[in-house]
Amino acid sequence: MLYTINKSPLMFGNLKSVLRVAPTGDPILLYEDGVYAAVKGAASEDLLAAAVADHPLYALKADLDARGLVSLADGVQVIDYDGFVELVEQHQVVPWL
Amino acid sequence: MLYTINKSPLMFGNLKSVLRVAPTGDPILLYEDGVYAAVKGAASEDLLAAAVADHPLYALKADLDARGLVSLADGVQVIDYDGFVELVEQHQVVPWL
Amino acid sequence: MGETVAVLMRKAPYGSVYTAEGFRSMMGIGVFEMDVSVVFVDDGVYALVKGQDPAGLDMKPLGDAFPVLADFGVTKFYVHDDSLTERGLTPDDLVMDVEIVDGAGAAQVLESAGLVLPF
Amino acid sequence: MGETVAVLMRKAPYGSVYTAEGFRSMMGIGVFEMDVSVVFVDDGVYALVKGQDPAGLDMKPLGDAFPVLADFGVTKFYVHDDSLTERGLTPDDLVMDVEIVDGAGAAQVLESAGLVLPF
Amino acid sequence: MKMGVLVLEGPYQHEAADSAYHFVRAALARGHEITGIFLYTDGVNNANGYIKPPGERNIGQRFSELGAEGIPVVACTACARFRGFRRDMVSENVSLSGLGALSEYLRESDRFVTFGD
Amino acid sequence: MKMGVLVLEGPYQHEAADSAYHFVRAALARGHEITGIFLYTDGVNNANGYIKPPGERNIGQRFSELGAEGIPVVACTACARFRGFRRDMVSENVSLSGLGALSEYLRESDRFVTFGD
Repeated sequence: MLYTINKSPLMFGNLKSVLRVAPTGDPILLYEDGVYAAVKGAASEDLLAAAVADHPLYALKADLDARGLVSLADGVQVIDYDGFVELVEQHQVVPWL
Repeated sequence: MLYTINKSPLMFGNLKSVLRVAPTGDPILLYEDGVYAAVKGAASEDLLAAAVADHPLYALKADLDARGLVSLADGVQVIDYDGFVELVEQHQVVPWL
Repeated sequence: MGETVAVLMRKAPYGSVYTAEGFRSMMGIGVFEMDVSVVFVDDGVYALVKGQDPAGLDMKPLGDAFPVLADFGVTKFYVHDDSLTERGLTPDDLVMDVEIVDGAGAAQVLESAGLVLPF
Repeated sequence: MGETVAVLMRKAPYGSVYTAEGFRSMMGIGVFEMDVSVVFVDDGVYALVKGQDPAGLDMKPLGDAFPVLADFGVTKFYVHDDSLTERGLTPDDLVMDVEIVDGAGAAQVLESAGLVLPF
Repeated sequence: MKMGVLVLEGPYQHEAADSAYHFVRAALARGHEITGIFLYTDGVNNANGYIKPPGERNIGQRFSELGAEGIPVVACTACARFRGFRRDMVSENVSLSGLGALSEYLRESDRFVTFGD
Repeated sequence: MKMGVLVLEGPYQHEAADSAYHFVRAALARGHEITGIFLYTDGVNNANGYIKPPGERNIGQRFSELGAEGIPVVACTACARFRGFRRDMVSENVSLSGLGALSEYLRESDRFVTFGD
């Protein structure tokens, strides 16, 4: 299934928590404030690396651009809304709000 | 000043973050979902103990009762809305929303 | 396609309307004879804590209402073990009998249902 | 009594309206000639990151607007050092010059102002 | 594919309504059918026909336009009563209904996506 | 003392409006003067006179009652336009105004408390 995260990683436990449930191999999408987890050099980078080790990890371009985030951690795949829909074609969705 | 926390401690970083700013001796009030930090035996208890070590710590009775929280960690002082107002008489307020 | 649905409860009650409306959606969907599973993870487990008394907030208690869902055909309740434990709670602290699952078990319930409604 | 006020910015922009309305409140209060200090802590520091382009969301950029506040008499900006550092940011990443303060410094600004508006 | 959408937050306060709209537009562009958009809790406020944001995107109008294109856009009746949102405020091509509509969209959908906070 | 209050969330979705109401009632009971209650962002929805929650506390009516007791209760005009909240929906003893009202309450208050999310 596709797990989606819309909260920032340093003030919300959502990304940390989803890793306890999402099975290895299931994709994770960062969107809205969730995209802050995709940046390089933040204190959340270890968490992101743990996510990338076990899951295909995507971040939504429109939300990255809005927030001025250009320097992304290794393993993050940037997709647009068309890509979001494509992931939903391939997977059922678990919004981890 | 009176720092007020309305978010739960295991899913939100608010309590952890306020401890980096609130000066020693300034009181902290837990209300709304913030009162979950006041319970005994939760994984947030160390954080609560750190708060209690440096700050008078209060939890709002109406919010504790609503959530069925009866077993509270040491050092938590339970107050009602009258007590909330009394704290505001004594201190300016920093809502750490 | 979707005759089965999982309601995923991850938020604490009273602080926001999510718990109450998650509950109401289960009644609403259950009454239309869909096969509903309910999974409590993270702060969502607080919804089931015994002894909730929001009279001081002029609100209605939520916890005690959950067992009533059986009347609407909603009978499958799963609680995530670590979420419970890290909150200092045990199954005895909850208003009803539930099945305790680990992370993989919770994921399995969501996957079996297919469609997921998060609250 | 309150001729001075501190606006406390703790939330990330775009995900909620808080940043935008915190900004608007500063203009509104500044124009009424109150003495406004602005403190950025936690995700609030993201409000000042350079290069924000929300065109894809059909929204207006927020970051570049902050320097305009000087025209409304709002000129005192403080950024919490640890909040910046743990986000992998340096002062060079921000849209304007600000004063970097530690936790105690941030608390001092809030205390000096007395009244605090949180966004 | 058939996709249903649930929106749990109102306009402007959170990004949820925007995200839902962009997702629906992208899904339509890829040829999918939207079985329905259910506006629940504060989400009902996206159905308000009087939204007039000076110089900004009109989120209310966006959902009305999706309705005009034949997509069922339905706001929860009970939630509307709690929020003082009356039937005469509902924007064109949007309607009020109960949780039966949500059940119907779930039943008809291959995928279901919720946007909230 | 003179105390001002700011509300940043609407009715029912979050506890903020409830907390603000209980705080104001307790402050009045202790003999304080409320300089004003400013309803900002989604907080404006608390000023809706058509709120009709079946069998539940009426949050809209509560703010209207505080207004009837002489406390200035003001909802932000611009926020209202963004939310389709029209002047004819405003409950009795509540009014719409700009950020000048917020500035005034700040200026007049010894204490200021914000409720939001």
